[in-house]
Amino acid sequence: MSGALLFAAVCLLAAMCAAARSARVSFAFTMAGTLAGLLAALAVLFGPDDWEWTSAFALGGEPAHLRLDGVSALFLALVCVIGGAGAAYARGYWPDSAYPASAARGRVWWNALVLCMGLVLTVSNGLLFLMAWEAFALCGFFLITLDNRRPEVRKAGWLYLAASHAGTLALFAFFALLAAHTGTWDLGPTRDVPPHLFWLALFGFGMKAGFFPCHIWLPSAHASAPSHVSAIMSGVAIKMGVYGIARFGGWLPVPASAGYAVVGLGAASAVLGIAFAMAQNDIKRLLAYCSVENIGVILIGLGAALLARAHGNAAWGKLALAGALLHVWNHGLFKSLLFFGAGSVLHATGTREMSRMGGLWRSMPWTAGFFALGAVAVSGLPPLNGFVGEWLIYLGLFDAATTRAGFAWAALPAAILLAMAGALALASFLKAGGTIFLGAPRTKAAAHARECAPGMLAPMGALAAACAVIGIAPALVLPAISRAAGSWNPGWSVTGAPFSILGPAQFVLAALAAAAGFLLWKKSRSNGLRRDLTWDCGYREPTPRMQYTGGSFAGIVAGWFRWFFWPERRFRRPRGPFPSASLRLERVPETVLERLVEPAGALITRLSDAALGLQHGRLQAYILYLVAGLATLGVFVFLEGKP
Amino acid sequence: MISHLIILIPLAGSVLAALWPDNRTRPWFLPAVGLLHAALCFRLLAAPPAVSPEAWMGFDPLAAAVLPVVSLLFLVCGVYAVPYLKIRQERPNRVFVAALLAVLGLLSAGHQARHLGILWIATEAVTLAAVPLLHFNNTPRAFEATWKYLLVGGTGIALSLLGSFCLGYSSLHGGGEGDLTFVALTAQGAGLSRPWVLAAWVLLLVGYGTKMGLAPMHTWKPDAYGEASGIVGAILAGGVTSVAFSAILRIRAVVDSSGESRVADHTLLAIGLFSMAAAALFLLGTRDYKRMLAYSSIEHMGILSLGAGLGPLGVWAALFHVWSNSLTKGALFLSAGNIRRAAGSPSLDDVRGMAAVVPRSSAIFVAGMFAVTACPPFGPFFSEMKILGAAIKTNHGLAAAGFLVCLLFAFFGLTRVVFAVVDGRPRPAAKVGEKRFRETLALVAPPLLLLFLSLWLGLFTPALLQGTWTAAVAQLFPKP
Amino acid sequence: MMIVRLVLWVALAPLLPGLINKVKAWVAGRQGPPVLQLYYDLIRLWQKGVVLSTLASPAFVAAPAVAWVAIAGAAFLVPLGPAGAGLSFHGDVLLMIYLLALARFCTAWAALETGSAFEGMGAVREVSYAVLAEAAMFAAMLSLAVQTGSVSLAAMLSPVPGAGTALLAAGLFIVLLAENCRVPFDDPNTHLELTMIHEAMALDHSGPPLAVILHGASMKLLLFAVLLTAAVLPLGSLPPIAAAASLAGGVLLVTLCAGLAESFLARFSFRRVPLLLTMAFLLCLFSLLVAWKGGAA
Amino acid sequence: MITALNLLIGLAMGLNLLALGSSRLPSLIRTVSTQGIALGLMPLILEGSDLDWRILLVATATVAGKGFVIPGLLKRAMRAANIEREIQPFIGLVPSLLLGAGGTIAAVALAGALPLLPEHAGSLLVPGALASVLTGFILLIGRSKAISQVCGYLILENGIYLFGLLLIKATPLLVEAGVLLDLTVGVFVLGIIIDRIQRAFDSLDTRKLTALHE
Repeated sequence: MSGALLFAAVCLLAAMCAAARSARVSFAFTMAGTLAGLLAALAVLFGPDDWEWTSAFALGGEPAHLRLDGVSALFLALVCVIGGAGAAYARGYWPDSAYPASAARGRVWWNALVLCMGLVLTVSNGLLFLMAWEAFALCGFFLITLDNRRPEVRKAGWLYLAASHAGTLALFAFFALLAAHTGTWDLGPTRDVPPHLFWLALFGFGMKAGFFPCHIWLPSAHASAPSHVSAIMSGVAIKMGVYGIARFGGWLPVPASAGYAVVGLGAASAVLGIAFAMAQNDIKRLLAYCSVENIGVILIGLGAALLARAHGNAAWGKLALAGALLHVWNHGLFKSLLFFGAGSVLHATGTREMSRMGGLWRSMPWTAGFFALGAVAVSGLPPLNGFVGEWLIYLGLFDAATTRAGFAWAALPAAILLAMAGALALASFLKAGGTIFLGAPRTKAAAHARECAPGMLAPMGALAAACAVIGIAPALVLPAISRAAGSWNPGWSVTGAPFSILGPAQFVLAALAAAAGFLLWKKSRSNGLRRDLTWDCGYREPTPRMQYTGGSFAGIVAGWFRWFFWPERRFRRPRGPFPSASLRLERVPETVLERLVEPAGALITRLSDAALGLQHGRLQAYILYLVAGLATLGVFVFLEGKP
Repeated sequence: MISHLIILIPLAGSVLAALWPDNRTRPWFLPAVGLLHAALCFRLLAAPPAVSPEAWMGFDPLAAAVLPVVSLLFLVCGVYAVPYLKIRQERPNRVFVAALLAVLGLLSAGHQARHLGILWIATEAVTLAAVPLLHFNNTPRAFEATWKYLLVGGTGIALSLLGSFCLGYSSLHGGGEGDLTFVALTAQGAGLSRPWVLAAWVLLLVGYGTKMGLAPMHTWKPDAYGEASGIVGAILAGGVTSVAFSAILRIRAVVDSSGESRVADHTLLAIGLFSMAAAALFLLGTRDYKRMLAYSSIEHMGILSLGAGLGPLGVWAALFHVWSNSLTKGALFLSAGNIRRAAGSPSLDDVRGMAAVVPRSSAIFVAGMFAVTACPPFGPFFSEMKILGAAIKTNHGLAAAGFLVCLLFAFFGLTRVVFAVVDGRPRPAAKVGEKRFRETLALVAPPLLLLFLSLWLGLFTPALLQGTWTAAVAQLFPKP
Repeated sequence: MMIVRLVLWVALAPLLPGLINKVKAWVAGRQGPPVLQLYYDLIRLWQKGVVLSTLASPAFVAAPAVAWVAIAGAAFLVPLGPAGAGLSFHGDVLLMIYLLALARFCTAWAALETGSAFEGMGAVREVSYAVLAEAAMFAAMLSLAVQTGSVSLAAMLSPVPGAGTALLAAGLFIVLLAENCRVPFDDPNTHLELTMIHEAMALDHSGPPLAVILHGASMKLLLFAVLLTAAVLPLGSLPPIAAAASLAGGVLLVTLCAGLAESFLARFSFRRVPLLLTMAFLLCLFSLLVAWKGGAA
Repeated sequence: MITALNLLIGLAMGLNLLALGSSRLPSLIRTVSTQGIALGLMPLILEGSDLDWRILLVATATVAGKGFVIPGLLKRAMRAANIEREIQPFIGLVPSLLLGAGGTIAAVALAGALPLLPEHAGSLLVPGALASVLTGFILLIGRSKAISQVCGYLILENGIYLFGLLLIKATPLLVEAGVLLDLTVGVFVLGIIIDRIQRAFDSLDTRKLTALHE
């Protein structure tokens, strides 16, 4: 075990060193490292006991104490899978030939990121945790700004950095308080700390997890990063925040209201996140907002678990928890798959605007297929993995409702909002899939797109397979999940019951669906297939511009959420007998950022300008400041000095 | 004996350098004397000499806790100075080298001063000796900076003399025999006349605070650091300020003994937080990456004074922070100097994309920036966590919150400036600069070394240093 | 047994649209098409050839089949009174709802294949209104679950008479109309593509795929009718024969109501559709609250 | 003895006001030098009974430095920089005078709050010192010409020296250290001259010294 993890770390370091010299060698090391890490994680998940190691030497005055228990192993497995898949994808997507300046840098930071996330998950000492955490955040920053010649990338990167640091400083306070109360930096289950510390952790880790309204940095960062980076940031990096919340929600006493708060945040993120996603025209922004939704889904489960544990370990809590943990995996898998797909599309068409795509299934069938599968999964539809996780969470909520316990009321709105979020997700991804891959190409670029290299398809295929397997055979992963749940709250390991029927049912369903599709196709063929223009109510010359656009697709839902979006609209009606060109533009801003945070920032900027005005260079005034300072201090001391 | 040597050797070196005929070989005095000085300093650190309580000068624990880092910083800067002065052949460096060495000697004196008067004299002398350093570039801007440094600093120093008088008179009024060693003053303790002590505290805090660069007495700092060369900036930020800080610590101990510790702590907290807030505001707006360093230094002076106001724990952390801050700031100043040389301008308006022009210096600059904003695993992270811990343990929750908020905004400001300098497409002007300036190993190694020292200091804080800081705290907070 | 159940579903489903049309004709005083009309249509379509849009991918044909399987699967999970469900387990209700969602996804996807603006409209309306319908559905299921303390359809569908059940019935009936695109949400036999939801999505389909879609739709209608009946009538407590009879009666009654609604109501403008759905949601929500309070008391 | 001392201090305070009121550089410099000489005499009077060499040294050094050397340097700088003799004040002469007067009163009041040793009771040393310090600040803040600022600094320093007289017996070293301040002033003046030689900027008007700002 220790050997495997050591080997993984060494391999990743080697990959960093080799990155500049040989892409192939570096990749080989990355693969070996992530594989070893994955095996170690699985060994813990499917084995009985945790792994623990304490160093003889001290770093920063603290012995390096590493621990790999169910919860951290669960996340570590995800890190390794996506770390490997992303590295493979990057070979085709961000090659030295196309990006001589940044490809090698990208490999270095990629391996560093994977390594640091592994450390975040294993380190079990406050001070060292902060180190790993900050290093991980910085790796993320340097990956996002790989292409730092583009101003919007720099802007997005800085926003990410700023938000992340705000969270980190909250964590400084959190860990310092923790250490002050427990008297040691060593982390572990403890009861003798004030529960309200949890709020600090929730904010600090929430800035990374990106639940609503801490998500302000997320859309731009994930949209302007290279797609393989978006994949790991969106699929894995934000999960580190979830890990933090889960970890310390499990280890430390939490206030009574924590469960409600987390469920509430989760529900808000789920609905608002996916509503924003629906309104996007940039495919990667859409996926980023969808991550906000999925974090919300996970938090709903987690919050329910906190609620249940706070009220005598109600049995339904463990179902919700298991669902949340399983969804961590699922979201990691299909979100990375979707970002890879989006990357391939971007690679082929050179744009992220869905309104400039269309009909891509013809030129890139494989990408289209994988994307469609990802869309089904992310919409939480059977028979794929997305459904399994959400099903467990629903089950927890419904069981909570059936108990009719007073505190379980939160389950009712949560379940309903979760359902609405699910329906909205279905709509958003129908929009994405339909606008990108179906219909007729809307631009020349889309018409002349080419399928991406097999090197990029392979990782997509692997992730798609994983989604399918978890979907039709959830029983395979159940032991791992229940192991994690058990180490989150002893005695919460889930028995095999829930999936005993659902699993086979999903399998049969998948089989039947495939069979039926095939048969119908055969039948239609035998009846005779004739190709003709789309029946567009009599139009003989339908042009691509007549197609339904993503914007109009989102119209109805965007209308419902206008109260929150505050969309910017420009609307010029055609007027008069010979109307001039009319137009109707609608842009949904990142409301929290542009309507709330940026004005506040402008206020502070004005303040700082005023301050700089004082540094005007006139010596006389400088001496006046000195005298003023003297006088103020004098008065201060006089007042303080009064006995 | 050695404790006097570390004062005399640099002064002698300064005289010799002033007499030395050759402009090309003269710079070698800096690393040579620096090495000797550092060796002696660490020898003293390893084997602290016994200091008789009534001695006016001596390598007491407080000196041991701060002086070595100044010496170390000077050594590295000296090594850097040789190639730097080589590319600055156009300027005669006689006065520069001599003054730099004199500053070292006088700093050593100031750190070892155990007498109110000696302390003041040393600080005053340092102030005067630093003048030619600021004036080295010999441009109108440099002159202006020097003029402001002199007048503001001079006023501050004058006030600290007045404060010293007040403290002396408070001892007289309390029946003292006019023995102004800190030991005696502390011993007199409650005997000191209260009004005079308070007056003295205000005046001395403002006076030495001016040298330290606490807001609102900081005004000379941006100009001086902005115009001075990297070495001078590093020495001023890492060395001179530390003398003023240890002076404030010594005086605080006296005020403490007179039973006014509450007043002293609260004033230190207030002025510390005010400095941090002011610095953060300036950092958010400044468009000059050398002045940015000055503001960041103001912020860290605020952190030091905050720590000094938090009792023994805080003072221990503050001493730690003196070390980590000096080393990290040194790295920043030197790398910024390289960038300044290559870019030909200190202003964001015409500098960007330096990563493409001077990759190594830019990398060090970025890393140093992260280090100085308390990003782990560099030294400042650990020292500032200690300060945070001290604030929490002493129930200064509000101070801790303010501390963190200021850190956050300072981070915003610094990252904004630094990445504007480093990222993006370089201007054609910078390409010209590239031809004029080549970042040789000799110019890159010293800042890198400082950065690694800061890293090492954070990760593996030597027990020896920790012991020294503990001893210094014990000296400043004598158990009754 | 399972086979019988499936055959029952598949065979009986197309009856309902015929009945509804009969009712409408009867109200209008016309003779109307025969009750078995849909059977004839399905058989005819099954033998016809297929015209495929030049833009469409094979998924255009495959999706309806998947949708049909999903609906059939959902129906399989619905208990038929004493006969119970084909497959019943803890949480099957969720699977049922999500299978219907899968069916929706597939039909909409197939609609978008053609790139036709009208089918786009249909798809958008379908998925957008489903957001509210889904919420109502979940509220209804939650209230059943709270009432009976179970999360398995077989046990959930044993209602207790009361205000809650009435509210629930009203809500579910509106959901039924919406989900199956009946008046006042949609008009199955208009030919104004602009005004349609479900039909618009099927515009380009022909031959066997269209047959599958139509049959799936009818099966969905039957499913909802059964669900509504079982949610209102305490079938579990009746002897088998009576239960079967009352189930059939209930389904017929629901069909009748749907038919009457179509005869006496006009299609709503799309602006008012969300209001109606919200009303349905509120009805279900109230029944949920009643159930919750009832339990607390 | 105290009376004689107070006479001198009073003179110094009067000179403060004169300095505030003077509208031309030469007169300002003259005022400052006179004040310097007056200060130089004080230790002799204060320790009139037993003069030891140190006191004499301090007195002579002060008279020489404050009274003659620095004013001489200032005059030279003024000539070297042939600036017009007018003072352009930021704070007008009358306001400065009023401020000065107010400051003097405040100083007397403030001094009342600070307890004195019996032997210093009744001497005007503390109020005089504070008044001079305030005057110095007013000049530093309120005058635009570099030379007049130097004069302001000198008066500030004189105030500190006055205060030092309280301690001259007990801790002569500290007081003698004050001489270093004169050195600072010397450096100022040198700075001016050097810069004049370099023609860095003309007319020694610090309002021109504002290139460095945000």
